[in-house]
Amino acid sequence: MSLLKRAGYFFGLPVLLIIMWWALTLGGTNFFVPTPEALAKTFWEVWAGERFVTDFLPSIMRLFVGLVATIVLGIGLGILIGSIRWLRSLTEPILEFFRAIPPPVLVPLFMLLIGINDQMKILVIISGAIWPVLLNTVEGVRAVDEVLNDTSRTYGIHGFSRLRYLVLPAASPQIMAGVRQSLSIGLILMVISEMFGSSSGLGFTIVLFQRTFAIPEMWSGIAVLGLIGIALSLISKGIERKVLRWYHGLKEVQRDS
Amino acid sequence: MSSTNSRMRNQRVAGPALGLAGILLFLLVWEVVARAGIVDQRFLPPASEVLVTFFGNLIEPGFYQAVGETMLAWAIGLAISTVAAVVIGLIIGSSSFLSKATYSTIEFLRPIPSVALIPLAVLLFGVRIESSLMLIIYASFWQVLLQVLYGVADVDPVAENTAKSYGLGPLARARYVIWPTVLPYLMTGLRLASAVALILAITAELIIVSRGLGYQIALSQSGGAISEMYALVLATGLIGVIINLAMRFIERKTLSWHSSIRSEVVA
Amino acid sequence: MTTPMLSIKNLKKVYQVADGEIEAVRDINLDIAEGELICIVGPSGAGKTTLLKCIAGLLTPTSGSVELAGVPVSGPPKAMAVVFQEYGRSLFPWMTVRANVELPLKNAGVPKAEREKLVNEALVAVELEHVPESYPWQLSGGMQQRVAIARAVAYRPKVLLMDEPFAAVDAQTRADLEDLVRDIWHKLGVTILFITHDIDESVYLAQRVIMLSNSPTVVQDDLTIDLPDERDQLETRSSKRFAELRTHVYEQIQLAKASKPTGAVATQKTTKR
Amino acid sequence: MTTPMLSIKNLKKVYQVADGEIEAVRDINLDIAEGELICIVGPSGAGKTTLLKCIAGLLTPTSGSVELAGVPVSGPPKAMAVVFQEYGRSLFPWMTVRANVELPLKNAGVPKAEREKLVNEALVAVELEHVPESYPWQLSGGMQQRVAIARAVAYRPKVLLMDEPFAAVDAQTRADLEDLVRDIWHKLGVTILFITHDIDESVYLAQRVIMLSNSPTVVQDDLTIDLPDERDQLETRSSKRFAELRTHVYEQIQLAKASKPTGAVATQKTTKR
Amino acid sequence: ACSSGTPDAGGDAPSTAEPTAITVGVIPIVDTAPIWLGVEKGFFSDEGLDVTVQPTTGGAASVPGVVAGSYDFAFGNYVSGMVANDKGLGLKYVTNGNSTAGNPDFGAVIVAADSDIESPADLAGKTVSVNNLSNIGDTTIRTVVDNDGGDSSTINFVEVAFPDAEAAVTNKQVDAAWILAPFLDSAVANGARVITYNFSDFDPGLDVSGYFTTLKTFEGKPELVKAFQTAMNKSLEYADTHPDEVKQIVTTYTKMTMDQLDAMVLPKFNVEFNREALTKLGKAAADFGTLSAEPDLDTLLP
Ligand SMILES: Nc1ncnc2c1ncn2[C@@H]1O[C@H](COP(=O)(O)OP(=O)(O)OP(=O)(O)O)[C@@H](O)[C@H]1O
Ligand SMILES: Nc1ncnc2c1ncn2[C@@H]1O[C@H](COP(=O)(O)OP(=O)(O)OP(=O)(O)O)[C@@H](O)[C@H]1O
Ligand SMILES: [Mg+2]
Ligand SMILES: [Mg+2]
Repeated sequence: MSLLKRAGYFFGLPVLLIIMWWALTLGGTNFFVPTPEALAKTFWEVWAGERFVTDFLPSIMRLFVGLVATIVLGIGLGILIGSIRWLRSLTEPILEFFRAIPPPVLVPLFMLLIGINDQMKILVIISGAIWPVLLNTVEGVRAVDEVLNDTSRTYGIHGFSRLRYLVLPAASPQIMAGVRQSLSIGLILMVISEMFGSSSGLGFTIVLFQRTFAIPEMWSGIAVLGLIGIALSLISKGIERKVLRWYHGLKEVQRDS
Repeated sequence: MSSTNSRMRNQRVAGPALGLAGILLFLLVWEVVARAGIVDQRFLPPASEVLVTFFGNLIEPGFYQAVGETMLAWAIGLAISTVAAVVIGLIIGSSSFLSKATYSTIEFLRPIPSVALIPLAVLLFGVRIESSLMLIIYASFWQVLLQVLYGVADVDPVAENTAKSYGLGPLARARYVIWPTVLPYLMTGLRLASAVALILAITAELIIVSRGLGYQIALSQSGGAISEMYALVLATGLIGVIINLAMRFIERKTLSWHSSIRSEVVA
Repeated sequence: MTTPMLSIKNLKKVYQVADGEIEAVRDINLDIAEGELICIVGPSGAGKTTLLKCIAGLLTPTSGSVELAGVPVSGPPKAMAVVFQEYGRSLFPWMTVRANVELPLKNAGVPKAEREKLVNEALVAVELEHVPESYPWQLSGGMQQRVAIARAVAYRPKVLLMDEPFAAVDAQTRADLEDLVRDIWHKLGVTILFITHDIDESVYLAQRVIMLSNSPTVVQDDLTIDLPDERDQLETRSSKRFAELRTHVYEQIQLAKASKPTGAVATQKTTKR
Repeated sequence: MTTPMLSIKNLKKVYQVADGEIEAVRDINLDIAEGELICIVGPSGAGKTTLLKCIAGLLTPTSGSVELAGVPVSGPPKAMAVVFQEYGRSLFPWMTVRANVELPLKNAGVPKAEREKLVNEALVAVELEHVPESYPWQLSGGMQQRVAIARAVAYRPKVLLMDEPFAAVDAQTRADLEDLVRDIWHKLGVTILFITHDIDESVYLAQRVIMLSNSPTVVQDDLTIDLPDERDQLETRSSKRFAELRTHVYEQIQLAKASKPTGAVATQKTTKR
Repeated sequence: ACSSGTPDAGGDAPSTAEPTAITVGVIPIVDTAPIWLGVEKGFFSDEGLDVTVQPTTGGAASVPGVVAGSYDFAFGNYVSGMVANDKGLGLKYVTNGNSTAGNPDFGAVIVAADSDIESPADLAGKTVSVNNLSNIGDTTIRTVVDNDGGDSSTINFVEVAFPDAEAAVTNKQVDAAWILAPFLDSAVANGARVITYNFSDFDPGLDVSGYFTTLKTFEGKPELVKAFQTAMNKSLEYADTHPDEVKQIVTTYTKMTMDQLDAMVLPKFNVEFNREALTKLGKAAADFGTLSAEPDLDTLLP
């Protein structure tokens, strides 16, 4: 695909939507919905300066650490839980229990146990974002093709080798689906974690803007989140293209690209 | 024959028993942490105390009303977002043009926290259930959508070619080939989304509409009724567990042919 | 002569792979009249499956054309049924045997009563009438393959493409199924294109045997089978003409195979690692 | 006689399905000496694959026992290689052909240089030396099957189980592979259990041919092939003794098939729908 | 426009047969007891108003709620209103809500028993938690610290919700916490020390919160506003003089117990706005950068 075509796909719909938004806000705007121009102007003013260093970068660091931990933990636990049936029976209800508890309620508990610091925020990110990776890994591991499984067994491929050569690759398409989900949820949790015991950070700033009715500024913060989301997704897609080359090849070639 | 049979029966019994053991273990750890003073009991009351409050709640009609209100918002929100995500996911997933054209927009919208949309929701729908529905739907929609998109991508080309060669049109293929392939992914998406929807239902009750479990939690928080608050959180978690049990049940019924379920039964 | 049922002109198919191209089919020209029964034989990796997929409209040729009754094929045409070589994966694991066979009919809007009749007939023909409610993964390899055959047969297509459909069944069943194919062909006047590795089978079944060269593939030979139309497993196979024909095909295949390599000629632009 | 390499006693396998039981194998008794080459033939759905999986320790028999060199088999034993009937699904789609063949060796800790030699030899033997870097899904059906064979051969097992390994390859390649199998057998003294549908093949390859009955399966006949050890595709196959033996096997198979049904005898407790 | 709570038409006459239905968004805390009490006492129906008191959990929903017309009036602190108007939202407070109780008060900055912080000036350079930044808490605290001779700009404010604040102080996660009743009283009972009652130390007559509506409603429906003001003021007066009834009603809409309520200091419920104190508050907020300019009290107050 040519670069131009790719850019067209990438920017086509967003541009269309912005034009629609612009047209809709043309005839007088609501206080809570700024015009595209106003937003663009604010965006630059708000995020180009000092905020970039004091709010944006620390948040991104925490997000990064949180996401890496999320993915490593999610895949690790997912493999364990997915391949050991009694462990699955043992842990499933309790995991489901934690999954259903809203982070805003869970956060005070973390504050109690860990304190008001970066570790707490990272833990909040992990506690919310781990589920898609975990669940998808569990399901992916459970669904390994029987014939492949038999093949590995007869060639004496056990333990770590089995993990490396069979389970992980076989589950990787589903794991990647989970990872992609977790990235954006991690971003959301980053915002939520900064709503408590915080005085800086991207999420904190957005919420502060919202509370002080700095509406265009708030939307600009949301736009930053969206852009980070796209960036994360592009990165994960890049990794996916490497890791799942065989998978996409298999699907595409047979589908006759 | 008898040996395999009894083994299978054992496992059937062992599953729930183990799950219960897991929960008991967790309660025990909680109790110890609180009793041993690792955390101040005023901030984290021991499990036993919370359980007493919890069971006390179970005989209050008001509790069930709150649960009912929360579950209503949850069910409506989840239903709408699932149906929308499945339909849109199947459409987008089956067309490479649409997948490419919507990619950037989807990735932009996905990480926007529902919490940040509260002013917009209130503005659009007022302080009513529709606002919290909007938040629930917004948050859980993406969970399902992404899973459906991956599921569609996972359709076996040989199976799809077979369907094509027998003249199955796009709709029939969606129904007979794509849908069953997507189903395992969808089930995962559904399980993710149902928890997210529950979380958002409660969060929305905390912040916008003052009803349901979330409001009760907020009330006990602002009133300093700590063990009441933890009892409500416990209830929330248990609802999550129950929802998951239901999902598992549906999954076992609908995916009996899938290798993940098959391996549980046979081997 | 009227327009052929299938007309393949200068067909070329090059697979694009990450590190280059693989020319699977170089140049195939082939006309098949309506109601013909043709067998295709060729070395493993010659491009038979590729050719079949192009005909079925599942692969777009790199160049050249495929026409069905004068109309260029761009997608899978209706009234064409395909039995895939990967029989296991072409059955839907989420449907029972019966549902698998029934699906194309249901989709084509065949009324229920008729559908049931067709499905039952087909299952009886492949001797699977006792397992209609089993799932494909509960069947043996040969049984799975027979389900795929039953599905194609029940569909009553105008053109039937079969890719090594009897590879996984035992000798006796194979003979029965061969007779079934000829029987259906006689009764329904369907055009059949049949890929096989079994030289005897090709001669026994076909009106014409097409031998393909090694990949990149061209038509190596086109042999008309002048055996009487009425065929019998014992008689026909022991006839002198049969032996002659099969020797001819065998020699051609050996010739084809001799032009190494078997499989792909990978004109890879870059060969990584 | 010494303890047999493989000893199967009163083997019975019943599959549990949602709505009842399917008795696939009823009662099989079979001893295989070390270094024997045995072929198993039987109707489609007889339970050959089931038997093989029990021997390989992949399925737990419902009753009866399998012993390998006197030791009961409970899981897949080392030094045993299996070529599965579902060859397409037994290759790792995320690995190249070379990596697929190499994996068991790597896992067994064979040093790199030796590994490379074994892999290359195996790929040459199945005539796939030109596509080591292709992925399995870029290969034709027959090529995939040959990769699976190469993997088993390169592994140098003591016991080699093969489930219709040549079903998807052309006649010429098949003949070559048959000779390859006998060659390896001679050279390495490996014990081979070979399932096939091709009666000629079974007689040509084996020292003993086991014929299975229809499902629920018992051993229908056990035929010692008294052909000279040195076999040749043209000579052996045209010998008189060969014809006699193949006729014997053919008759037994027909006998087996005659006891309908082909496939499962489903003693289903309840028959839903 | 989409709420059921909007009054019927513009020209409705109060205290006639048909009562006007209105919705008021309030936080379910002690501070809003007067309106619950007033509804119960019938002060609002006397004025021809059929009030639905709609609990909300904070400014996040109440301001958009008023702007969108879901609420006719809502309860909120004055700095929030000033900030909103600073951004051009056009809010108008119509009556007072609650005011500082003096010394002791219902809100204070506390430290752990063993803390070395003794006076407001010592807070300089320390970490202090407030529920929301850029709001009434940090504005008043900073003024108090500055007045005590400390440099308030060196304080590191962080956000911790009131229910979690005591734990944060006890576990040394913050040096001091701004905290309201009932958490204040239980914290003190457990040994925490009060450094400043920041509302009353800021100004002994500070009004903390009030009931607001939009300018549009204020100008477009003067009768409705008048009726609300009359009833609300009556409620404030009544509540101020009947603390026991206040406590009683609080137990109906919160989870507080009578014991908790007996232990805590109730806010004062003044009818008259203390313009002087509010001017000071606005100036402080502007000085600390919470507002871009001093607020125009004539727009903010009736
Ligand atoms: N998806 C693909 N990508 C790349 N190359 C492919 C692909 N499919 C087939 N090929 C190559 O094309 C050639 C022809 O393959 P094809 O499957 O048509 O052979 P075939 O004649 O059906 O062989 P067989 O009898 O073994 O099934 C082979 O060399 C194969 O490697
Ligand atoms: N997983 C399963 N669940 C239930 N029944 C099964 C299962 N696998 C096989 N069977 C049944 O067991 C019987 C024997 O199957 P098996 O695969 O062993 O036959 P086979 O001799 O290998 O046949 P083929 O030559 O066709 O491959 C068949 O009737 C089949 O339906
Ligand atoms: Mg092929
Ligand atoms: Mg088999």
